[in-house]
Amino acid sequence: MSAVPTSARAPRIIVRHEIILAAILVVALIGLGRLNDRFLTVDNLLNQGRLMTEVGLIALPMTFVIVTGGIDVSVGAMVGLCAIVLGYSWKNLGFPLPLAIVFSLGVGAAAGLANGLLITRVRVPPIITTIATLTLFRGLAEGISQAHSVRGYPEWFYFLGQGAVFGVPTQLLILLVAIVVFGVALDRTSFGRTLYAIGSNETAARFSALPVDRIKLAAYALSGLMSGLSAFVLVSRVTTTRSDMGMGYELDAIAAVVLGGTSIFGGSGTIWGTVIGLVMIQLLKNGLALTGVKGDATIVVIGVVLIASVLIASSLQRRRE
Amino acid sequence: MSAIALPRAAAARAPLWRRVSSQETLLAAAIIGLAVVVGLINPRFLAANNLADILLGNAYIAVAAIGMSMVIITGNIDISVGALIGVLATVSGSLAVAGAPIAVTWLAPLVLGVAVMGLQGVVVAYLGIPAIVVTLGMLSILRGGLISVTGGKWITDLPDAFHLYDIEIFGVIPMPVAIMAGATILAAAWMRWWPRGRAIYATGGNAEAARLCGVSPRRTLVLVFLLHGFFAGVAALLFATELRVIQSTTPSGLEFTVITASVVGGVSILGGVGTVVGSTLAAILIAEITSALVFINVSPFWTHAVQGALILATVIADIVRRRRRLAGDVR
Amino acid sequence: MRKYLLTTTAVTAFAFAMWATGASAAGKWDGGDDLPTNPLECGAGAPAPAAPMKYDGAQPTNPPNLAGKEITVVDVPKLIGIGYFNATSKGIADAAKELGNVKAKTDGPTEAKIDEQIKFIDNYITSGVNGILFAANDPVAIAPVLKKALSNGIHVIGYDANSTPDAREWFVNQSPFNGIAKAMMDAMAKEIGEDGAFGIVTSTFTTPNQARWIAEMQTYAAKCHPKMQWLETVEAQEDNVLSFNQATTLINKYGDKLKGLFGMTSVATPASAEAVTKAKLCGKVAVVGLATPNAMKPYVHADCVKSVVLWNPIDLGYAAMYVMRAVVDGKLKPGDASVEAGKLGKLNVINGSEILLGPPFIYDKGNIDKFDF
Amino acid sequence: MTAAGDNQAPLLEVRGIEKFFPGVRALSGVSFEARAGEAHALIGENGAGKSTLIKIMSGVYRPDAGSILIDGRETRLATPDDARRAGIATIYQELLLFPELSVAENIFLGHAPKAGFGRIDLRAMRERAEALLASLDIDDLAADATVGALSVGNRQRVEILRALSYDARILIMDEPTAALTEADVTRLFDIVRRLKARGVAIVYISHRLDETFAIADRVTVLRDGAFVGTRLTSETNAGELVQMMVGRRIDNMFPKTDATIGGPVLEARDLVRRPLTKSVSITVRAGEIVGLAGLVGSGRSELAQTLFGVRPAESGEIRLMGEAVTIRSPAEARARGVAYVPEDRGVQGVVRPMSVLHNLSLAALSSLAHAGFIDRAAEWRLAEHAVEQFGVKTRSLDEVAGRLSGGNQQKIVLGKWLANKPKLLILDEPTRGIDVGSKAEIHRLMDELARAGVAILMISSELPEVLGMSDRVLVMREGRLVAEFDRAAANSQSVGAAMMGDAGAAEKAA
Repeated sequence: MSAVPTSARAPRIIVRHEIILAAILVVALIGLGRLNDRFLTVDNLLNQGRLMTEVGLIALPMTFVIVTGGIDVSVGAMVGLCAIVLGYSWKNLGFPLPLAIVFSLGVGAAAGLANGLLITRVRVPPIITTIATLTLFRGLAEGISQAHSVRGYPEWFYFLGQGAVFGVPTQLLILLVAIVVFGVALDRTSFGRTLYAIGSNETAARFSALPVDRIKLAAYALSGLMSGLSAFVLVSRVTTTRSDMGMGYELDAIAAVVLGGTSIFGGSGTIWGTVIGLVMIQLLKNGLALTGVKGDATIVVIGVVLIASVLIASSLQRRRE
Repeated sequence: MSAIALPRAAAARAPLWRRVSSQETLLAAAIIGLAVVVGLINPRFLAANNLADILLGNAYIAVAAIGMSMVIITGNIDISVGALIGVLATVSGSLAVAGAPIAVTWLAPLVLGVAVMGLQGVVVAYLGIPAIVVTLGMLSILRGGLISVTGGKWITDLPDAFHLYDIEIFGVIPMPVAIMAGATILAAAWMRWWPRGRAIYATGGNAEAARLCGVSPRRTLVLVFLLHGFFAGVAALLFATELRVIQSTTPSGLEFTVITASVVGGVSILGGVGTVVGSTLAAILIAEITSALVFINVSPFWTHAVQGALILATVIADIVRRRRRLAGDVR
Repeated sequence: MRKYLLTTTAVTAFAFAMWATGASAAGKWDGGDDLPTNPLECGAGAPAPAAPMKYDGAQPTNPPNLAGKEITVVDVPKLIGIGYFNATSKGIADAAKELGNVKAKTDGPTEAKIDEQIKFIDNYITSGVNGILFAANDPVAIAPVLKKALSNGIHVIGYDANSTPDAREWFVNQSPFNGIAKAMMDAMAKEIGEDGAFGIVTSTFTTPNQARWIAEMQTYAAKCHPKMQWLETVEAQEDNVLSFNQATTLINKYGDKLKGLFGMTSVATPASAEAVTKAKLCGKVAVVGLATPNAMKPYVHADCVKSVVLWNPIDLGYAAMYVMRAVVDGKLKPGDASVEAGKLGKLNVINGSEILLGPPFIYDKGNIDKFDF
Repeated sequence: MTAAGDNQAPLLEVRGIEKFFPGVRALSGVSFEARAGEAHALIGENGAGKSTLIKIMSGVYRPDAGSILIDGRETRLATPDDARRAGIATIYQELLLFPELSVAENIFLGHAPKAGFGRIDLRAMRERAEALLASLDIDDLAADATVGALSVGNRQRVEILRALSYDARILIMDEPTAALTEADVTRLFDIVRRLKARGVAIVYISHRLDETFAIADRVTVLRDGAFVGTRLTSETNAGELVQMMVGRRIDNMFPKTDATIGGPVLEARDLVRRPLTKSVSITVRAGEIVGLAGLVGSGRSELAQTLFGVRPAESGEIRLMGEAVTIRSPAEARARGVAYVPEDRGVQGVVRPMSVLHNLSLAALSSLAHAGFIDRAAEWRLAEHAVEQFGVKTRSLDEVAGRLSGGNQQKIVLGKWLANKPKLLILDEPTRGIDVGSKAEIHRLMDELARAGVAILMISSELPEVLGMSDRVLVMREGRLVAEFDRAAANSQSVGAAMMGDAGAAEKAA
């Protein structure tokens, strides 16, 4: 009974990959910790958690999307759009702030749903769809905002982005909850299982009476919804709203997912892997910065780590097959 | 890149030209149509020099899109090209300022481009790492690396001879346009009539089959990346010699512009289909749209939204067309 | 097929809607941050000294007393790797060397992204520097992290791009927005006449400084150059080629009507000059803008560009560093009216907590070769 | 048809081939030969080593021991290229073609006729393609047609033409008929005879003994990677070969017992789903096995998929257990107790990268899940039960399904559906390309299910199977049911005739 696998494709390999990644992570942390005594402090780590939340919230549904063999590069633009909608509907349409928040989440979900519909109904390949909507959503954000940034939110609004509960950043708690929810959903539910089936063999999934299109729609809509949530957190953290928010988040999120061992071709991958990937990137950036490595050099290191880790993982995989 | 890897059938007994040209004709029509519409609203748009400027200012995107199309046809993708172009332009410019012979400054980006892309090609083909991952990593390596090295110092007072852009063939055709057209035609012909060119489609369509036909998918893939690097080098050259200043940073988002040109040009991300003529036309169309929006006084705040919508429309048009053609096959 | 038709119709409708709103964009523009504009008096003469305001900056919570001791200062500009901020960080380095008791370093995002910049500052707070110099990508967004720095006893001084005053101690103002606006408009008017028509190439409508400048230019023009024709403003990111293409588009769109181009960034100005040169319109279309000398030399020498407006960014960085040192040494306290800034001499405090570098500097054929950045 | 030239030296001969894979001994001391102008069948159950052997003969694998002789000379086949140069061409089960390219391009890919500067001479290429087509009297296939749009039969002929374009002297065919209609099979055999007449040696891998006898001069049997024996087809019989293959006697390939037929489970009236289902009315009763015969492209699978909701009906009425229902999606079909074991196992049936466990539970997820959460214990039990009920040979439930033999994969697909106790079971080519042993087991299973009262609709291109297993046989042609026979009246002539109808036209349309 204990042998029940945790994921679809060759379970042990995935687990193996995550363990290796985790090991690398731990080693890196210890190393960086030795180099700088301010790195491995509760404060710093919690603070990093605060800073990685926005991308993290996006990386979770991105994992779902990539597991189905798709991809969503429009998430960054959706963050921008949602942020603007939030601010605009509050400031210019006079929505009460809570309503504005809900509204922007709704818009996010709708945007994601639009992606999903184009992909499932019109059958435009995901990457093409989302590249096009990337421009579209960003454009809508600029158009709606007319380049005005919205500021001066009430104090309570900042609690999510800057506040803390028992010393833990509020948004980090949200991220943790989201991680558990998404992790369980992917690992334990029929929804998650269907995601894997779609990614491994869409046709067979269809012929197994699985609601392929609905599940894909859900995945992309979720991606939009979480972009909205991410936008909410971001606006609350930086106290202002701009149409260029979330630029480049898509690549950060994808990097985290891929680093976490999710196959870009779909059918395999876990939330836990994504989380490790996410933490790894964030803490590498932070740790390197603290040890005096400049931002530009850090980016280089991230790139190398990304390629190297995937190389190791795949060579391992090949050895086992 | 998804489970929809089932081969897309093409129309039975359709003459080859029809199969490969439909998206191209659609684009050509769009380009002319748009020109006419905008011309009616604002005749200045049709002024020869404006049309020329649209081509001139975006030739480098079209050239980069040639290589990108090849990569996509093999079923891969490259998101490092934008950063690479930035790096190559900087290298070329630095050499020019350092007083290297012009020939060298022009060849360097080509060679270096081929080298970098070749490396990525090898990793993708022989180590089996998905191209999107490799190039994503390379993207940040190049972006960060460039700044670490140059500190982002602008490259100024370039020697006049360096400026490819000022050369005009027969005193009429500006160099960039000539290069864009030439590269497109050569690449298209090569992919149409030369065995190795055809092999690209074979690899994208059915790698296993290609292998058993004595076409090595891996070698083809590496070759494609090498060529992609070459075209990236040419693009970088155009990019570098257009202005008197080289920013020596990586133009952000350029990779998406190039990929967009390819897919709008009718290159299927699922591999096996598409032509570089299409991608070049698409690059021109996109540039035309950008310029047109200014001419018809679309609020600058909305330009990106309109662009996105139009791009989406073209892509959907392409997909729908293919689907209808496919439906036509089923009796 | 139906879907496709739907999309296209939708798109066209959409496109025309946007077209309709086009007019609105050309109208009054307040810089996107809803702040008031206050145009300077027309004609020559330095701006009348503004009425002295009381100090409105913030103070770090019990900073360590490091007077005369060595301090480590980090400079986090909007982004690294562009000529302008290379110059400022050079100034900072120079000052640090002069002072001798400062370890200064510049680090920042490779793209002008506010949340990236926040992460950098955050990291340096953790790594425990004594002082932070910043040029904000967004005045409001950067405030929380700066406040965090202050609350950690770190001194915070802004330059080039301000934050909300309550998030930093002092801001070294290269030159007030309205000063730049006046200089630019007057220069343009001088070149193309009181009834000339001009276009503007800027980075993005959301970049605070550019937005403020444009807003101030608008009100100042309305006040002092009412007949000048404000044609259109186009976005071009911080991207060379894009700026060039946009400038060219403007030239082609308005033809002879267009008499002048403003470049609002050190990227847009040389690109616009290049566009004018390529169009063989030197002398017919004037280019006025903010730029760094090196990029402009060819055009200035070719008489294509008469005057380039810019403060000396090296001095700006230099001043910022000196202010930082002065604050740490307690030589500059709230309420003071001026501060000593090395070779720059005495710099005055304006509107409460800002230190004025001086009037904008005009480069021309005569002096441009004296500068190398 | 006699074995041509017994006396001359064999074109291709392999001696004492050994091949090891990590942990397994795939081939041990296998010898085999093919002479000019003969068709030599190579048979054996899945896992007997047939594929390994042909991969060795076509240069994909290298043997660990033993030798390969061509024209009596020892030759090393390191790569597929070497094999091709030696005149060996192989046609694999999954056809290796380029859907977006034309017939001519597919034939000549890799060795196209050149014009100046090494550019492909398109005209010459088309002409030579047409010449090849003509040489085999293929008049209904255009050289510039796009392969993606061709029927399976035609695609296979393109592959054969490609082989000929290399002047192959040895043609290896791996289960060429697995996916073919009767009509295509006859045409294929015709081509094979022509090739034999030209002195080409043909190595023919198949599961279908009737074919073996129809086309082969000699037959070699492998079992568990070992050579069992070679016989002249003229001197052996099915019984002997089966025994050689499975090492035991399978007395009855079609263990059909008389089931008590109950009330109608499925009643469909005037189902229409263009283009391939034109007003079909069909009834299947409890405990009844209805065989649905017809050519590929006659609309059999499409009908099945309409009943299953993959391609919902445009008009017409479906009644299940007497109640009128609409089936718009597979999910609805499943909810109504309809199960469909699809035609293309690899693409539509199993999810190859997934574990056996997850494959078996795939169609039952909704019943296994409480509030969306999968009851893993129940899932595990379900899988264990299915594995033993169908005798799936797998190391563990976590084994990746793609690693199992075709037969076992098919059992998994069956198990997946039986997991949620269907009332109507639609089987589309249930035993295509699987070995005799599994085949018999699946047939036995069908019979059990029928006796348990399940209504079964079985689509098959294999007449013996249709005749052997069905209580009733329906024949479909061009989207309509054109004939119905009860078990007694059905025989290969009557059914075959009904199927072909105007076969030529039907195939031309393909």
